[in-house]
Formats: sequence, C-alpha cells, structure tokens
Amino acid sequence: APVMAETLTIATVNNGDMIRMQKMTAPFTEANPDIELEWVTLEENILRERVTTDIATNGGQYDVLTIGTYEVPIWAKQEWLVPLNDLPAEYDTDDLLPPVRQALSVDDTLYAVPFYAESAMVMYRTDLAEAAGVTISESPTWTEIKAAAEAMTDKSKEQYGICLRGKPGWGENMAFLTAMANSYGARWFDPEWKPQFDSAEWNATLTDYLDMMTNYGPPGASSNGFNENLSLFQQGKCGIWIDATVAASFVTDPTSSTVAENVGFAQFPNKEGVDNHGNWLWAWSLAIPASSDAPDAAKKFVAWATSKDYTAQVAEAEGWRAAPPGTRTSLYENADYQAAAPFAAMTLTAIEGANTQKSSVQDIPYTGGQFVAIPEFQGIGTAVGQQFSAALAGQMSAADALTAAQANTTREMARAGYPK
Amino acid sequence: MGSITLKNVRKAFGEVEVIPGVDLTIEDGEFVVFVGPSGCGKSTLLRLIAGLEDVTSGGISIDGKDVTDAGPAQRGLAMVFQSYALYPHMSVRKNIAFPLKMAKMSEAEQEKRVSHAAKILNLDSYLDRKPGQLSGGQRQRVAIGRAIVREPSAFLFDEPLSNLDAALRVNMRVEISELHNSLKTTMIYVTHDQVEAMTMADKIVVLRAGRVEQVGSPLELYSRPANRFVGGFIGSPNMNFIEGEDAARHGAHTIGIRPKHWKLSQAEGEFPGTVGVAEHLGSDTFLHIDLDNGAHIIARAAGEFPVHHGDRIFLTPQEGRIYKFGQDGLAL
Amino acid sequence: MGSITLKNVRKAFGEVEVIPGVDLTIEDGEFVVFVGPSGCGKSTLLRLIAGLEDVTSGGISIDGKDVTDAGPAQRGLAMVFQSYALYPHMSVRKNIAFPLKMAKMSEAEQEKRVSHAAKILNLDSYLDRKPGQLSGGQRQRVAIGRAIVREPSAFLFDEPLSNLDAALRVNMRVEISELHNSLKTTMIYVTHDQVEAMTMADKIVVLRAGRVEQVGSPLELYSRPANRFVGGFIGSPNMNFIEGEDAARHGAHTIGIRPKHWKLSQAEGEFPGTVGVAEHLGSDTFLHIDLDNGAHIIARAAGEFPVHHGDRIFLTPQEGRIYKFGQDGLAL
Amino acid sequence: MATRQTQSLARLMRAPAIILLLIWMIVPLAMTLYYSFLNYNLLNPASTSWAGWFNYQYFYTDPAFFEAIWNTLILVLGVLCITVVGGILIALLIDKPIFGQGIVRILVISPFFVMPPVAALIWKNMIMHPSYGVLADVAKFFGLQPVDWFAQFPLFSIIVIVAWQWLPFATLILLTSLQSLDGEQMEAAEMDGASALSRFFYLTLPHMARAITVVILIQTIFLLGVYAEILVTTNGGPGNASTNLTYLIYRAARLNFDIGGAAAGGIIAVILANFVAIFLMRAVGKNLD
Amino acid sequence: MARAVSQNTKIGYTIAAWLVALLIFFPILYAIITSLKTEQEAIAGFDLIPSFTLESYREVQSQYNYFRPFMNSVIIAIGSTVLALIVAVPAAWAMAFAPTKRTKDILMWMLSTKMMPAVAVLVPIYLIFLKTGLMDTRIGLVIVLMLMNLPIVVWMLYTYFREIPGEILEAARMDGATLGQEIVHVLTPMAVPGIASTLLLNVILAWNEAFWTIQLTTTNAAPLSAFIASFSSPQGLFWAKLSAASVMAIAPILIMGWFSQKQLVRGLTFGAVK
Ligand SMILES: Nc1ncnc2c1ncn2[C@@H]1O[C@H](COP(=O)(O)OP(=O)(O)OP(=O)(O)O)[C@@H](O)[C@H]1O
Ligand SMILES: Nc1ncnc2c1ncn2[C@@H]1O[C@H](COP(=O)(O)OP(=O)(O)OP(=O)(O)O)[C@@H](O)[C@H]1O
Ligand SMILES: [Mg+2]
Ligand SMILES: [Mg+2]
Repeated sequence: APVMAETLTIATVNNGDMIRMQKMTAPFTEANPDIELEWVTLEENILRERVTTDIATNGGQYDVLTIGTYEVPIWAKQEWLVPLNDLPAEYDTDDLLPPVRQALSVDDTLYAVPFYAESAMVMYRTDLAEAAGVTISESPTWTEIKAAAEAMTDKSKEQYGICLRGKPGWGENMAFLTAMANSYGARWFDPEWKPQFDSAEWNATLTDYLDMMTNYGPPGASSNGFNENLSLFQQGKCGIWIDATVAASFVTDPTSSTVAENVGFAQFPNKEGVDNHGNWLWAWSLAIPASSDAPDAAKKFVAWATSKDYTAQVAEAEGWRAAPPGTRTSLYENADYQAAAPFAAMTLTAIEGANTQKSSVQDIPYTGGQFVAIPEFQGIGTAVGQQFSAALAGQMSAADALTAAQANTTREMARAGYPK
Repeated sequence: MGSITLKNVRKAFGEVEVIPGVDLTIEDGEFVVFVGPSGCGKSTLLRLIAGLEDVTSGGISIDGKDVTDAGPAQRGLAMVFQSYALYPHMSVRKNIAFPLKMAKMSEAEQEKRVSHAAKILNLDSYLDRKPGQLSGGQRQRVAIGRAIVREPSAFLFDEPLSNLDAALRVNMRVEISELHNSLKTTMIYVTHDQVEAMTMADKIVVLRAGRVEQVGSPLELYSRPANRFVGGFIGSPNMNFIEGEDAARHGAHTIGIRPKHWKLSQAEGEFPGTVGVAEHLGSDTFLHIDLDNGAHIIARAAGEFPVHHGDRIFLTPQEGRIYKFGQDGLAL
Repeated sequence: MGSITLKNVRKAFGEVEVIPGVDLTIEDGEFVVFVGPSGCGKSTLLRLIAGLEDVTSGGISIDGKDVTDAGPAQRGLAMVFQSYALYPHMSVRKNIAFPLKMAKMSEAEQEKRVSHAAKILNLDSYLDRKPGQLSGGQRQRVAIGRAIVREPSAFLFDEPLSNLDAALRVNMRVEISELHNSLKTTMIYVTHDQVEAMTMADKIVVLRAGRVEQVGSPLELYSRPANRFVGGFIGSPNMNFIEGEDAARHGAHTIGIRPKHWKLSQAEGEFPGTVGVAEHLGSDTFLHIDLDNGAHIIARAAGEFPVHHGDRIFLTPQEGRIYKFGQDGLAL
Repeated sequence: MATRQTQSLARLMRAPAIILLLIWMIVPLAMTLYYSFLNYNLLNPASTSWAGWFNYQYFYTDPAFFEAIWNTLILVLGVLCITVVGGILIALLIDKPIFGQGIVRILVISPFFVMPPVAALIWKNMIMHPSYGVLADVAKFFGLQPVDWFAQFPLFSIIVIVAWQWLPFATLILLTSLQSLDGEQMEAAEMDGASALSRFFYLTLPHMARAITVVILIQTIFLLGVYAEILVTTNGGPGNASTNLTYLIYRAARLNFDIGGAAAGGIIAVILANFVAIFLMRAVGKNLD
Repeated sequence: MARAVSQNTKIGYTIAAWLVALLIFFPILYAIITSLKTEQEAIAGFDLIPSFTLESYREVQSQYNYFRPFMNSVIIAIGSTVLALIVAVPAAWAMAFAPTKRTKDILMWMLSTKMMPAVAVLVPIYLIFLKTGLMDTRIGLVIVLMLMNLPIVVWMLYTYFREIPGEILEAARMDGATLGQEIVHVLTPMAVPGIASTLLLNVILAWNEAFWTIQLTTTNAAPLSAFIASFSSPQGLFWAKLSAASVMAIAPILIMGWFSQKQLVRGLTFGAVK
C-alpha cells in the first residue's frame, strides 16, 4: 500500500445491495490506491444502535455511515453530519429523484446521498386474481384490496389473500401502519404535538388492518416483517403483499421466487375520498459523520458508491434488474432498465408520489412519511408497534391497543418536553 | 431366631472368581467374626448374605428358609456399614426411625422403639442432632441403633470400628460385645483386625482369597491353628516363624513361636541375637530382635526388662509351645 | 545440635486462650513426645515451635538463639504432618529433593542426599513413583525422607501414624524409633496414643488443656504419676480408679490400680464383682468387671482365665501397687 | 496458616482483585447514578438538564415497569423450575449404565456452548417458526394448526429457549452431585426396606440440596440479565408480554437513547438484584459451606 | 450399587437416554443440517437429509472473512481468561488459606457485581473507552471481559483451593519455599485440574459474550458475536446461510468443549459440587 494510505471505516447494513457493493469496490480502490476500505456489516437494529452511540458521543469510529431518511434530518440538525453540497459536477446531484433528495436535505443542504430508495406499493398475484375473478386497478382503494384479498384466500391450500407486516418495531409494522394511516387520513400528532390515536381515522385504520389480517392473513402474522412476508410471497402463499418497492426485484427474480412470472403491481391503496397513498419513502443512504478524520476520502467514496457509474457496473455484472433502484431519474429513463424491470414505472410513480414534508392530509407539525422525524420516534414507534402487534396476535382489542398507544405516546411526548 | 446357612456359595465378578465356594453354618445367637487379610472377600461374603449382591451359584437360607433370591429388605437382617451410612440430613431420631417408617409402623410404636434403642445405646441426649454433629463413636452407635429397632433376626457388621481411633475402638468393641450379651441375636462381624476377632467372637471364620481356612472358637484358633496362615494371623504380636535348619531341628519345615513364649537370657540360649528397638510399655516390654540367623523376631517380656538397643540377647522357645508346620503350611 | 527452649509461651486464638503458658526445655538429641487428650493443644504447641503460628507472648529459642520472630523456614526444623502433606504432583524423588531445591542446593548434592535418605528409608525402588501410587506406610516414609534430607536440627512429628492401620502403625513406630537411634537428632513427636508415647519417648510431656501436667521418662510417668490425670492417661488398659469409702480405707481420696495389678479369685477378695465381657486374646485375658460398689474396672490376667459373662469374681489389689491420690488429684 | 506475616501477605494478594472489581463496579455505577438524575438523551445532548427524581418517577410509573418485574420473576422461576426438575430427571437417567455414555453427555452439554443470540435465532427460525419451524411441521403432520409460539406464548417461548441453554449446566451439576452420593447409604436404605421412590425422596433429593442451591444461585445471576433472546425473538412483545426488566432498560437505552431513564432503570435493577441477591445468599448461602 | 444390571434394562436406559440427548441436541443438529442445504431446501419443510452443499459456507465466507473475527474471538476469550486467572489466583489463595470473617461476604459481593445490567452502564464505559483509546482494541475487550468474569474465576478457584489441604502449603513453607515458590511449585500444579476447568468455562463465557463485544468494537477487534450479528436478519430469509454462519460461530467452542469434556464438566459445576 502507498505510504499515506487512509483507512475508511464504513458501517453498512447487511442487506443484499450493500453486500454486493462491498464486493464491487475494485474500480474505486484502483482509482484511489491511497484509500483502504474497512467494512462493518451489521444487522439493521444493531447497526443503528452502534452508529448512533458513536456519533452521539463523537466517537469517530466510522467514516461512512449507512443511515436512512429517518436519521438524516435529525442528525443533520445536531450538526453530526458533514454537508455534501460540494460533490463534483459529474456526480450530477440534480439527477437524484426530487423527493429522495429532499428527504436527505435540511434547508436545501444535502447531508447524505442515497444508495437505493424505496416507497411502498401493492404486489399481487395476477394468476390468483384471475382465478378468483377479481382485478386490481392501478390505483386501488382499500375496499378493493379487501375484496380481492377475500376472493384470493384459500386457507386449505395455505393460500392467504393478504400479507402485511405485523412484527413490532418502528421500522417494521409501524412503517406500514403509519403509511396506511396516512392513506386513511390519520395523523400521529396535531400541530400541538398531541397524539391522535383516539381519532376515528386511526380507529378505522387499525380495525380494517386487523380485520383483513385475521380473516385473510397468514398464521403467525404478528411476527412477520419484511423478510418473512417476502418468503411467503415468493413461495406463493400470499395473494397480495403491500410493502416496500425494493421487494419487486426479489419477487420477480426467478432464481428465488416461485411466482416470478405472475406478479402484478399497483399503487399504495388509499381510502375512498382521501387523496393520500401513504407517502412511504425510505432511502438507505451514505453519510459522513462530522467526527470522521478522513472526510475528503469519505466524500470520494460516497460519491462513487451512489454514482451512475456504480449503477452501470452493477448492471454489467449482474444485469439491470439488480441495479440499486429508486435514486436517479436517469435510471428510470434507461431503456435497458425499463425492459429488465417491469416494476420500474410503478416504483417511480410511488416514489415521486411520496410527500415526506406533509405526509397527512391533516395539519401536522412533523416531517417524514412512514415515520415521524423526531428522535423520540424510535422508542414511541416501537412501543406503539408492540401494542398493535399484540392486537394482531389477539391478545387485546383494537380499542385497547389504541388507548394504550395514546397513553404511552402522550407520556413519552410529555417527557420529551413537547410541544417545544 | 437367626440361623444362617450358606451352601456352596460362589461369587464371581465378571471373570474374577472372588468366592470360589463357601459352606458355612451360623447358629442362632452366635457371634461370628469373618477375619482375613484385605481383599480376601469378607465384605463380599457379608453382602451376599445381606442380599446386596447376587450369588453366582449356591444357596443361602435363613432360619431354614431359602432366601437366595429374596431382596435385602425381605431377609429380615440389619446391617451396620463401615462408613456408618447414616442419612446426613436426618436427625438421629429420624435416622433410627427410618426403617420403621419404611415399614409403615405407627408413629407411637416408632417413638417407643426409638427411645428404647436410644436408652440401650446411651443416645438419649443426642436424638435431635444431625449425624454431622456427632463424634465417631456416637455415629457408630446411631448406626447400630438403626439396626436394632428393626429387631432383625441377625446383625451384619462390616468393619464397623475401622474409622474410629484406637481408644474409642476398644470401648466400642466392648459395647458391641455387651450388646450381644444382652440381645442374644445372631451377629456376623467382619474385620481384618485379629484383636477384634479374638476378643469378640464366639466363632471365628478365617478367610483367605475367598476360601475358608479354619472355623472355630478364638482359643481353638489360637492354640491349634490349622495351618501357618492362621497361626500367623491370630495372636498379637504375630507369631514368629523360623524356617530351615533351625526348624528342621524341631522336626518341621517351619516352626512358630509366639512372642510371649520365649525364654530370654542375657547369657545363653538357642537363638542368639541383637536387640533392636525395645518398647517399654510399663506392663510389658516388646523386644525387636535380629537373630544371628537372619530372622527378625519379636519377644514379649512381662513388666520391665532392662535391655537396650544393641545389647546381645539369647532366646529359647518354651517347652511345648512350639507350633510345627509342614512344607504345605499345614500344622503337623 | 537441636536444643529447644520455650519460655512462658502463650497462645490465644482471638479470645480463646489455648496455651495459657508453657515453659519447656528439650535437650539436643532427645526424643520428646507430647501426649494428651484431643484438643489439649499439642498440635498448637508444635506449630508454635515450627513457626507456623505466632506466639501470643513468650519466647522460643533454638540452640540458644531466639527464633520467636523467625519464619518457619529460618528455624532449621523439619516437620512431618499427620496427612503426610506430600506434593501429589511430584515424584517421590522430587518430593524429597524439594527442600534442597528451595535451598538452591546443587543438583549433584541434591541427588546425593536424596539417595542417601532413600537408602535409609528403603525407598530406592519407589523414587520415580508419584505419592498417589504408594501405600500409606510408604507415604509416611517419604514424608520422613523429606524431613531428613534437610539435616534439620530437630524433627517435628504431628500424629504421623494416626492415618495408618493398626499393623502398619506398629511397624512405623519401630522404624521411627530406629531412625532416632541412628540419627540421634532431636525429635518432637505429638500423639494422643499413650502406647506410642510409652514406647518411643525418651521424655514424655503430658499436656492437658494447654498446660504441662508432668514431664519425665515413660517409666517415671508409669510408676510415679504426678497426679490422677497422668496416672489414668499412661498405661494400657487404663488404670482403674476407686473412690469413696474403699479408697479412704487405703488413706486416700482416690486409689488407682492398674489392670495387671489385681489378684483375681473366684472365692474371695477385697472387691467382689461380676464379669461383664471377657476378652480372650490368647496371650492374655481382659476382664471387664462391674464391682458391687458400682465401679466398672478392667483386670488383666495372663494367658487364659476361665471365666465367662455373668460369673462372680473377687479382686484384691497387689501389695504396694496401689497409687494414692488426694482430693486435688495430686499423688500422695 | 495464620501468622501475622501470612495475614498481611494475604491482604496484599486479595487487593488487586478487590480493587479492580471495586473500580469496575463503582466508576460506572457512580456515573450511572449521576446520569440517572439528568435529562439526558443521547440524540439531543444539547438539551441536557438536571432532572432530580424525575427519571425514577417516570420509570416507576411506566405501565410496563411492573409487568417487566413480573415477567422477570416468571422468567427466572420458570427457567429454574424447568432446569432443576429436568436436570434431576436427566441426571438420574444418564447416571444409569448406558451404552455410549460419553457421547450422550457431549450431546447433552452442547447447548451450553451456543451463544445466546445464535440459540435464539435457531429456535426462532428453525424450531418455533409458525410456518417453517420443525414444531409447525410436526403439528401439520398430526393435522393440527401450527402454534405461533412467539405471538401466543411469548414469555413461555423465551423460557423454553433460555431453559434449553441452561439445562446442561443444571444437569451436570446435579449429575456430579448424584455421583457423589454414598453408595453405602443407598444400600443401608435398601436394607431398611425403602423402595426406589422412597430412596429418591428421602436420600437422593436431600443429598442434592446443595447442588440445587448452586444451580439456583448461579443461574439466577445470569437469568436476571437475559435480554439477547428477547431481542432476537419477540422484541419484548406482543405488548409487553415478554419484556423483562433488563430488556426494558435495554429499550430505554438503545431504542430511545434515553441515557437518564436507562440509568434510573439500571439503578432500580441493581437495587432489586441486590434484594434478590441478599435474599438468595440468606436462604441459600447457608447451604453453601 | 454393585449389582449388575441386566442387559435388557441397560438397553432400555440407553434408548431413553439417547432419545433425551438427541432431543436436547436437536436444535444444533438441525442448524448443522440446514447449513448443508440449499436455500430452497432450507425453507421447504422438515427434512433431515440435506444435499450436502457447502454453498452457504462459501457464501458466508465471501461476504465476511471469517478468519479475522475468529482470531479475535480466540485472542479475546483466552486473553481475558488468562488475565483473570493471573489476578484471581493470588486472591483465591488469600481467601482459601488465610480467610477472615469477611471472606464469604467479599465473595458474595463479587458475584453480585455480575447482576448489574450491562446496558445501563454502556454509555459511561463507551466514553471511557473513547477517552483511553481502548475502543475497538482487543486489549480493551480483554479488560472488560476479564472484569466481567473475574468474580466467577475467583469463586471457582477459591472452591478448588479449599480442597487442597493447607498442610501441604505449610509443608512447603517449612521446606523453605517463599510465598511465590509456594504458589508456583505447589499450589498451582496441585490445582491444575481446577484451573483448567476454570479456564475452559471462562473461555466459553467470554466467547459467547455478545453485548460488550459488539458495542465496543468496529472492525479491528470485532469477534464472532459481531460476525453473527451481520447475518441475523438478511434481506429475505436465507436460512441456510444463517445456519452456516451460526455453525461457524459456535463450532470452535463446541469442538473445544467436546474435546475437553472431562475437565469442563468439573468446571461447569463452578467447583461448588464435588
Ligand atoms: N464390584 C466388584 N467388582 C469387581 N471386583 C470386586 C467388586 N467388589 C469386590 N471385588 C473384588 O473382590 C475381592 C474381595 O473384595 P472384598 O471387598 O470382599 O474384600 P474384603 O475382604 O472386604 O477387603 P477389605 O478388608 O479391604 O475390606 C477384591 O479382590 C475386590 O477387588
Ligand atoms: N486456628 C484456630 N483458631 C481457633 N481455635 C483453634 C485454632 N486451632 C486450634 N484451635 C483450638 O485450640 C485447641 C487446641 O487445638 P490443637 O489442634 O492444638 O489440639 P490437639 O491437642 O492437637 O488435638 P488433636 O489430638 O485432636 O489433634 C482446640 O480447642 C482447638 O479448637
Ligand atoms: Mg471389606
Ligand atoms: Mg492435633
């Protein structure tokens, strides 16, 4: 190695795209022989714990962080992240999809660059729908979804009409339920930061969710998260699955999915009369902590890892379908990609439709789509998620779960000193 | 009642034959001691009688009833173990009452029997202690108490005194003898200490490598040992053996002379030697003497005998007190 | 050299005074035995001499040099423990050489001394075994070997034979005596067995509750006990004591008669009684007799004495063999 | 053994261990105590302020708090029951003459080597999973509806996993104890006419009392700290059904990054643990010498 | 006790014992089997006969170089245990052979330090580690795990030492050994079985520690607990891969445990039961 080698310690989440990236860094290290890369790959929750502790204590263990749209605005406000407005021209910041770019910026300053991004949409089995004699429109309502789910359910064949997240966690069931609530016209807080679980909208959301899941959902749904539902869907046990758009590439991958040929896509549902499709937006992004001792090398790296070149490199190695989705306009304009990824258009629609600045149709004091971008949300969201999961497991009623959620959230918000 | 008969009892552990075949009759009320060197099969024989081991072949009957296949509890015997085998977490009272409880005896009857046994054994004041709080002798008594309450047809003792110190051993020896005198129950007592055997037994069974060498009263064995082994085993200090020419002179392959049967002289005698250690006990003196013919012998003199390390001494066996053994070891 | 002097040595464990104050002089080359009942402070006294415990007050000097504050290693003494305290992970050779190694002696010198000690103790063929592969007596000898090689100014033994069985104990007793005869080094030997004390000692120190009751040669103690305690402690079987009227008749508070000093008769005598257990040893007979005056005594008859349980018997003390003690226990 | 010199040496030799542990205990404990009186959120360090007793009050009034204490109790007692009873039975079994005793013992102790997160992963995904788990396959084989263990019996499921990890420990201690039972005592009881069952209850069980004490003492120390199994499987849910005290603190510290609250919880846990400890030492320590 | 058991009874016991043993071992066995399956087989339902592919292992290895965390685990586990022994041997000597009235209290206090929830003191420790430069170093973890296990090590050694008759140490003292020589030449060799089992048990406890090892490391010192944390919830349920990673994480300690079974059994009893 050269004399002045710098080592970048990169914290990544252990999902497939990030791991693929670890294996494809040759062009970068060849171009930058003075930079060595050290990887810390951890499961999402552990990664978040580790990274948060480190950045909050100014530990300086990492030079590049993999974080989501939830952390970016919070951490940027604490001045924990290095601003990324000075990326080179060839990076083409303007090519980033506007909602994504906006979600990663505070006051128009970019604090993280997206590795891949996702919204949520409906994935369903076209063959089952046909057999059951139902159709799902491009932009379905919840009523339509429920009817389709009912029609596709055949428990004797281990075939369940609908699979939704049930595993507790702010990034698990609460991501889905928050998005669903948004589409029902509900909100987390009113402008005075008063929790709204006692509202009719939330009641309707949870009641319908429980209704669908108990009647048409798979067993053990209260411990199903993204991964579990993905497996179920790939094995043909789900009629409809509403979840992150990245799933599309997995369910249509014939090497791991038994139903790859028969997947249809639709926009995230809404309730009749409510013009809101959930506003789910998540981007796994790369950011540089202010405590890094090699911010310049780190900038080079994040720019490379989220560049068009990297996308092309992945496409070349593994085909266009595997390209990290959801971040750049140019990708969606690429004909090869469109051809390889039948879900491209719907994904783009979903992402472009997401408004994280105002996710509810009612007035709200917060930003964030399927979450609330305040530091306390992880704790609150998870606690509420526990209640809703318990309701799904049949251990309490919807009303009780909402009451508990309301009490808990009120308590936590008071403790955190809201309204501020 | 408690007569026990062994008919050609054999015992092998796997390939190893430990008891090659024993016939033995024990009369009701007898105090029988099994004696022999370590590993000769005393414990095994006792355990066969107790039913803790199965015989390989042969039969055992108690009071004329065949019990060869009966379990230990059915034979109506009681055993006192070398380690006492008290139940450490139970009080003395509970220990003694345990066999009665197992026999589902009424509380009142249990109480009666326990206090009776405690009285006999002087355990009254310890009834509520745990075994761990007792001295060795007291524990031994508790073990005996546990045996007594069952009113067994015979008691079996396996080296019950070997864990006690010398002084206590003497006391307990007497206590057990007295117990036998008062209960008159058959007792079978295993030891490898010939003093115990001599002082306690009505009948001694000398075992060697699983075979019965001689059966008889202590004095019979002392005065008419059937062979050299028994002669050497019975009597303390041990019989002195002289072989070769000096023995041939008395017409035997080996002659045996007991330590107290020497005439000692500082002037002349049959066997000249040098005094090694002289042990002065006040009442007696034991002289360890290296004979000029190479033998090492022990002589006992009554009272004080004024010799010291290195003195010359001459020994002559007392008339008629010479035991003579043939080449095969049998008494002539 | 190895004379040891204790000057008003006191030892207390916390509140408890175990040795209230002992003055004692041990001459070079003497074999001194500390004897006394269990718990009387024998081990404590020995450990004070060894330096394993600190004295509470008083002084200890060895060969005239004050060693009260010296550590155990500096006192030039060697100790043989009751449990042998061999190093189980070292071969016999290494065990014996250990003190030499600690003294940084040359390998050659170590080797020489070890083989010398091994020869004396007949350990040659076991030098490469581990202690676990030895019998009790052999272990005992290794412990002694480890003491010998240092050529200490004195040996300390703490009940070295109490873990051995009866027969072995007799042998080892003789061996240690022979060792003393050949080495002529000072030895201090702790035991609670008075037979050991009598047979081995040049000088016996009788202890009781941390106090010295009498110091003297075995025969002195046997024939002229300073008080009733010593009289009762020395001699086997123990001296019989008779109090009250019968004693007053002989002009004492208590009289003591040794078991062998009775004249036995089946017709008449001073003390009538009933035979309890009769222990027939062949060479002697021990009679346990309940006197009509309530005392329980033991009489020893030479050879066979033909009485049995329950027989009437009459005893008379032999002339001039009566020990007389005052009310305070002191000999009159 | 006890000259003044050895006593002072002993003091010297004890010192390093004691001092190290004192530091290890006191420094973090003091800092924790200090934090417990602060409003201190790691994500918002700027607004740190003095909180007084607020953190304690807040922790104490948390509806999850008493549930967590209750769950902790059930978890510890449940695991203790399963491991002690199971351990005794298994120990009795493998003490019997069997072929391949060595291998059986190896198999039985194996779970002790599995790190808690791995154990939880294996049980969660491969054994208890309602669709893919072996238990589900078994249920299906018998035509039954698979049980969703973590949703329906969350605490019980965790008890099973933890008990599985600690069963080898209990078994081995109890087996060792069993093997040290004096054979002559058993024979004496047999001669006394005691049946096999009586022998077990009157002799074997009392003999094992000390070993059982050790199992209880050591396991309690470790069981009070169980959290990885919960984190991996149920995340404390559904609701708070499987949240124990340690996990509650974990949640405060690692999800909410509420340093003050977690510190207060930690202090409460230390106090409770010491109550348990004192109680254990009193009740159980006597048995230990 | 000594009565021979009939062959039939023995076979009966054997069957029962093997059943129980296999039941207890089953989760581990099934993880091993699953790790040899393909992903499709892994979720295809109960099946004890895999296709014996090493694909999952290969994939795990390509994603995360196993060797470094493995070495870290070895060094940290052994290092912390050895360090703990060095501190604990003198302390245990003092407690066993020169006990005071408070010795038992001190021991119990030591054990009670283990009851503090680690997560409550994470931030202080984290800050200390940052300040002292111990973060992400093996030596840092060695120290923490040493302190964590010290109470248990002291306790175990104490119980072992107490079985050694004090007379032997006194004999050494009479023989002129200094305290150091006494410990090195006599006490330690005699306690070797006890020390070995203490060592083994604590290596296992340190190996399986999964809180501090993850929180206080990033790359250089990250042991196998961090390794497994990077596989525990991959996108999609790759159970064969997860099983392979699990097996890789536990295999070294499992094998060590199997081979040192005898000593370990003694160690597992914490020296408290003879
Ligand atoms: N369970 C057993 N299996 C195999 N051999 C045994 C068994 N029990 C005893 N033996 C052997 O049988 C022989 C006799 O043993 P036993 O215990 O009866 O001797 P003993 O005369 O009581 O000896 P000691 O005086 O030492 O108690 C010995 O050689 C012993 O090794
Ligand atoms: N370390 C100690 N602390 C307190 N008391 C002690 C200690 N060592 C001995 N003692 C007490 O001192 C007294 C004398 O004990 P010592 O061991 O010297 O008796 P002994 O004559 O050797 O007895 P034995 O013949 O039983 O060995 C006993 O009462 C004993 O309880
Ligand atoms: Mg025997
Ligand atoms: Mg003593």
